[in-house]
Amino acid sequence: METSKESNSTVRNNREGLKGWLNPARYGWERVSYWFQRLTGLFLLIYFIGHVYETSSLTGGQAAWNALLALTQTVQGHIFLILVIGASTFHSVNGIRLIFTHGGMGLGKPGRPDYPYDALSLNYRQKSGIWISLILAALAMLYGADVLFGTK
Amino acid sequence: MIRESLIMRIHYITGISALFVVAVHITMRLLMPFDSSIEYQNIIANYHNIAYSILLESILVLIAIHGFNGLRIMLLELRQNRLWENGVTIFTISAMMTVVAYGTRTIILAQGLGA
Amino acid sequence: MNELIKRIKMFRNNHPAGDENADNEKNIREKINLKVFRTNGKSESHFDTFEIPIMRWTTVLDALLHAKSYCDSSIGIRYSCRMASCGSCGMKINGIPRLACYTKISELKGGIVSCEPLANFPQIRDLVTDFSVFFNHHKQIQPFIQNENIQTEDREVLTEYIQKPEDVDKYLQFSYCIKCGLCYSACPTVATDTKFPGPQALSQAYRYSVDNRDNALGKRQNIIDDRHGIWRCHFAGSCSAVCPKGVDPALGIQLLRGHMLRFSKNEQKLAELQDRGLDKS
Amino acid sequence: MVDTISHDVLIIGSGLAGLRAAISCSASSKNLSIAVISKVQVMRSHSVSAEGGTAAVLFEEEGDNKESHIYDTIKGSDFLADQDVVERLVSNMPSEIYQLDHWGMPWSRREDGRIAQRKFGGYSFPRATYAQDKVGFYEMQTLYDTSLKYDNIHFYNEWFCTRILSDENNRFRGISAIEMKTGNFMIFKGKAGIICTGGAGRIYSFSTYAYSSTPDGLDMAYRAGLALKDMEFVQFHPTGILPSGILITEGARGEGGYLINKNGERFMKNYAPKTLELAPRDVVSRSMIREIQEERGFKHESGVDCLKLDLTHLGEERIKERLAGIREIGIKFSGVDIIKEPIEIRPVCHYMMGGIHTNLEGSTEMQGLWAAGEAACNSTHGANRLGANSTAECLVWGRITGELAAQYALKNGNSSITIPELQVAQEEKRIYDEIFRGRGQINPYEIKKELTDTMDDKAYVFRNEQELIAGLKKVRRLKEQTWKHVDDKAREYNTNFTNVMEIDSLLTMSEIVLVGALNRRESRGAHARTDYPNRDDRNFLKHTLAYSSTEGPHMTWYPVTFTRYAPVERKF
Ligand SMILES: Cc1cc2nc3c(=O)[nH]c(=O)nc-3n(C[C@H](O)[C@H](O)[C@H](O)COP(=O)(O)OP(=O)(O)OC[C@H]3O[C@@H](n4cnc5c(N)ncnc54)[C@H](O)[C@@H]3O)c2cc1C
Ligand code: HEM
Ligand code: SF4
Ligand code: F3S
Ligand code: FES
Repeated sequence: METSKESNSTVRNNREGLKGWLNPARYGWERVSYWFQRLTGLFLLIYFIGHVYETSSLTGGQAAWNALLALTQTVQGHIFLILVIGASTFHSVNGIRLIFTHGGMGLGKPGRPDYPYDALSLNYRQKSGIWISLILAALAMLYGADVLFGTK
Repeated sequence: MIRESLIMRIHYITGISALFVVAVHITMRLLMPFDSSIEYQNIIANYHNIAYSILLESILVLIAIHGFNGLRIMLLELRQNRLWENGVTIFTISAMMTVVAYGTRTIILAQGLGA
Repeated sequence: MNELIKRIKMFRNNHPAGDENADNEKNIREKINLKVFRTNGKSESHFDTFEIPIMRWTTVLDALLHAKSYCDSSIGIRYSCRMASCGSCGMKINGIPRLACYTKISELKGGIVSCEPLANFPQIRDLVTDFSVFFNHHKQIQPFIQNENIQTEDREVLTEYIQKPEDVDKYLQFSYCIKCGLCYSACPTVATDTKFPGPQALSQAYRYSVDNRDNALGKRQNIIDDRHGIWRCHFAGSCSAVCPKGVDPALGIQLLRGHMLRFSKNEQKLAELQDRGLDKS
Repeated sequence: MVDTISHDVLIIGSGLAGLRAAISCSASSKNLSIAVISKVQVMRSHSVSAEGGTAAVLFEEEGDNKESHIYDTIKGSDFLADQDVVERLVSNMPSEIYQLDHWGMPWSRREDGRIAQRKFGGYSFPRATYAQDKVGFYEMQTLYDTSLKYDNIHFYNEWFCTRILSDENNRFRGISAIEMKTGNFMIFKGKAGIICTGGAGRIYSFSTYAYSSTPDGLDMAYRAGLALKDMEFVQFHPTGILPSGILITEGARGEGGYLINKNGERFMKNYAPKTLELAPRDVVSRSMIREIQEERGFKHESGVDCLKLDLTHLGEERIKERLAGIREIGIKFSGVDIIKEPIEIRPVCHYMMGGIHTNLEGSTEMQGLWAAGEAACNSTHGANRLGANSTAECLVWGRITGELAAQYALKNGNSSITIPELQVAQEEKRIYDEIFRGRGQINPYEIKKELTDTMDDKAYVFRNEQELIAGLKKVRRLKEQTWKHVDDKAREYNTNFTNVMEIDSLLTMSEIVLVGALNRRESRGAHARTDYPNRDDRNFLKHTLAYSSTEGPHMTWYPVTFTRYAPVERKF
């Protein structure tokens, strides 16, 4: 019934829950972008906190710094750093795309939709934005790998 | 209460600004071979440069705001009741301040360290 | 050459398979298995499978109604127009929200078609879900023309708005919405955020706000400028991907947000009224 | 004890008529509480399917005039329309169009920004006001959205009404209904009621109607002792696609579409040389069946005879702009892109001219009860409705009845309502003992299939005594079989239960249609008898009324109101 109370909407009401965030493949590239943006955002936040903690060892003098550095100078540490590079590249490039789209730019002008209704907002400009972000992230990771592993 | 549109505007601005400052920050790492760029002496030298310290501080603030706001967004979407929502707001703001304070402490202390 | 074209045309005439797949022929099967989600809305749930004869034009709704008529009359299902204009028959078909009457079996792959109730809606029974929260979100955004300079009460009116076709085009596509809830079911934010108005309601807020007969953009913005409001859309685009009517709710939401971020100026000129002093005889 | 819910005004049905009534009722007084009760959710009613247009005289300065709209309607009706009613319709319509404009209706516009109109069958001026080809849908949306701003309108979505309750003085007292979500049987008390339950088109298999368009409302009224008027007049729309019966709007011909036969010939020139495809629907449908009988039709792959509608010459842009909806329908449901090829079509059950007997004001024979929209028969359409006049009728009488019901409820503000317990008990017995716990053996859905196929077969475009009698016999036999039972014993959302109640009403209505058709030994409008091929004004220029009695429908006649126009022969 329509007159149901507002309080109703705080009930969980059979929501898909976190499961709904997963399985991005069902709905196309934009959903993949959504998913990656979140994951990379979270990942970067964790890295950021870690990084602030890491650098704070400076205050403990050279020994402490080098001890921590040694931790990151391992293969795992390098892989982690490469992931950070990839994540931040994707997140930044795609983030800039998102800022534009959130402001309604680059989506086209609404008009009469014709059958078969391909959504204007899911256009190729946006899709290529996502692909470019992914490709740039991959390139950045390759470059990072080259810097980290290659010089040795 | 602050309007959500204002918060989001801040989110976008901090995001974009962070991109620039981080770019500078990373370029500094790449000006010399990466390994030597993170040697203790070089780092401390960096910190003695006031302009660079300001840059670091702004990275700290911008990313903390942006990142913890992002976290707040996700947590708000997870669960909707007053307790949780207030908890999320308090938690993200205090976590943000803690990280900023902790990072600032490093920057200030590093100024005083000798090479 | 002409011969060839003629032959192609003949082929098309014999197999007016529609646009979806030219190799439709391969998809013609005599029978399919229809898997239907069953629940009494409370605790248990399971799938029942029915074998249904199909034709080229059989839709999932046809198949379900066949099952209801001849196999198990207790299947709970909501339907009305069978021509994709009433929005009753939204359900998850092979995992994706679609309209049952708008999905031909021949468009689906494989010999099994599974039907489940829409996600993010409380279940009432089998494929039937509760839309009250969804309708309520729609109501919250005040989806009606508001214009304090104009008489909009129910009274004899003999004035007409002058609205150019290009003014109509600004909002037209958003008024295609049949309130089927598919977008609501696909949106990842709705999946967890119970207070988020959802793509349907938000795109309707845009639809009414860009109509140049209305001047309540600011009012509606206030309603949705909230923690759980329009900002919780992350442009995942799934709403537009599943919308059967080309509404493109994601577009409406982003454009509305553009106004709120002042990225795009609100240069809308209110439509003019013209008197039609028709003789009343 | 059955629970009761009280409101001042009860509106049954949330189609165009119901929503329009709700708004006008609410606007009449903020103090009334209004219930809109419908067996489907709002915006799911059959009205959303209306495609082509709504008739109104808007361009008097460009040559249109009300007189002409009135005369076209009366002539279209084969002079069976009540002329005062038609005048009321025509004079109220322009305001309704502008009213919708003020409420946000996306009317299609001309380049100068004014509301656009297109040609429609039977009109001597293009006066079908349109919004692409989704007129009914947009009207429903506009009315529903507008109704949301009135706080005193309460929607009861998915409540299946079963009976009208009245007192011994034949005054309306309320209705009984089942809340589908829970399965609870409840009573609505109300001072005034408006029945807007729409048409009965599902008595045919091949039908443009939504599955929800079953005659429950008509049946309710009939059981409550009210008369049903002119039920034998069933409109067959020339262009329904195969095999589903989904409609291709008359707007397609209004925009310039051709009807062609097997030889590629525009055969309408042989039947209506002046108006061609745009003759009234009854004329076109008959011509099509003649073509098919004379073997100039096509065969659809489902084995059904048909003709084709050719729109290819209109060009892609025009079709996409004005006929986007039917292009979609063609591609999706028929596999034909109308831009590229002609589409197969066949006359299809589309509208019920008949309905609950009401007067000029929309009041029924019961005090405090009105009827509006397709469920009502105030005789706007007589023996044949012109396209685009039905949504118009829904709007005009929605508004009128809403206002009158509001006034009535205000006037009787203090009288308390007692529910006739006996009727409630009888109703519970009918639906629970006879139907829900019925002992029938035969599958009700088979009964429905047989019934609707019989109607398709025996009471289609052309009728004759023999076939009608055969049909009637068949229907009565089906009725007598023991089929009433509900296998599904659950309470919540039991559509098996509601389906069986609907099938019950289908049987009753089919019988009335057949008896009425037998009684009318003439051909008039949509009712064409091969054994009485001419119109017979001496004996049959009158309405049919059917009352319920123990031996089936009891038929009587009712006079037609004339004001200015004497009957003449129709030529197109
Ligand atoms: C395909 C199609 C196209 C059309 N195109 C046009 C057109 O272009 N122009 C035009 O003028 N006309 C057109 N018509 C005709 C017009 O659409 C209808 O006559 C009109 O919409 C009827 O509206 P209504 O409000 O009377 O009934 P409906 O819209 O049918 O509504 C009936 C309501 O009653 C409710 N109801 C029924 N039984 C019960 C019950 N037992 N308990 C509770 N509620 C119940 C239903 O749920 C529904 O809400 C078209 C019709 C069809 C089929
Ligand atoms: C460098 C430039 C950056 C840009 C342009 C940017 C931009 C964005 C944008 C547009 C969003 C999406 C918000 C939304 O969908 O509502 C976002 C989310 C987020 N960002 Fe960033 N960001 C940047 C850097 C960072 C960094 C360095 C971090 C890590 C600390 C970070 C953490 C997050 C988080 C946690 C989210 C939340 C994810 C979500 O809401 O879906 N961002 N960012
Ligand atoms: S926007 Fe599209 S998917 Fe969403 S309710 Fe409207 S029609 Fe359905
Ligand atoms: S799917 Fe949801 S996140 Fe936004 S773009 Fe659509 S509303
Ligand atoms: S039944 Fe109306 S949309 Fe499918």
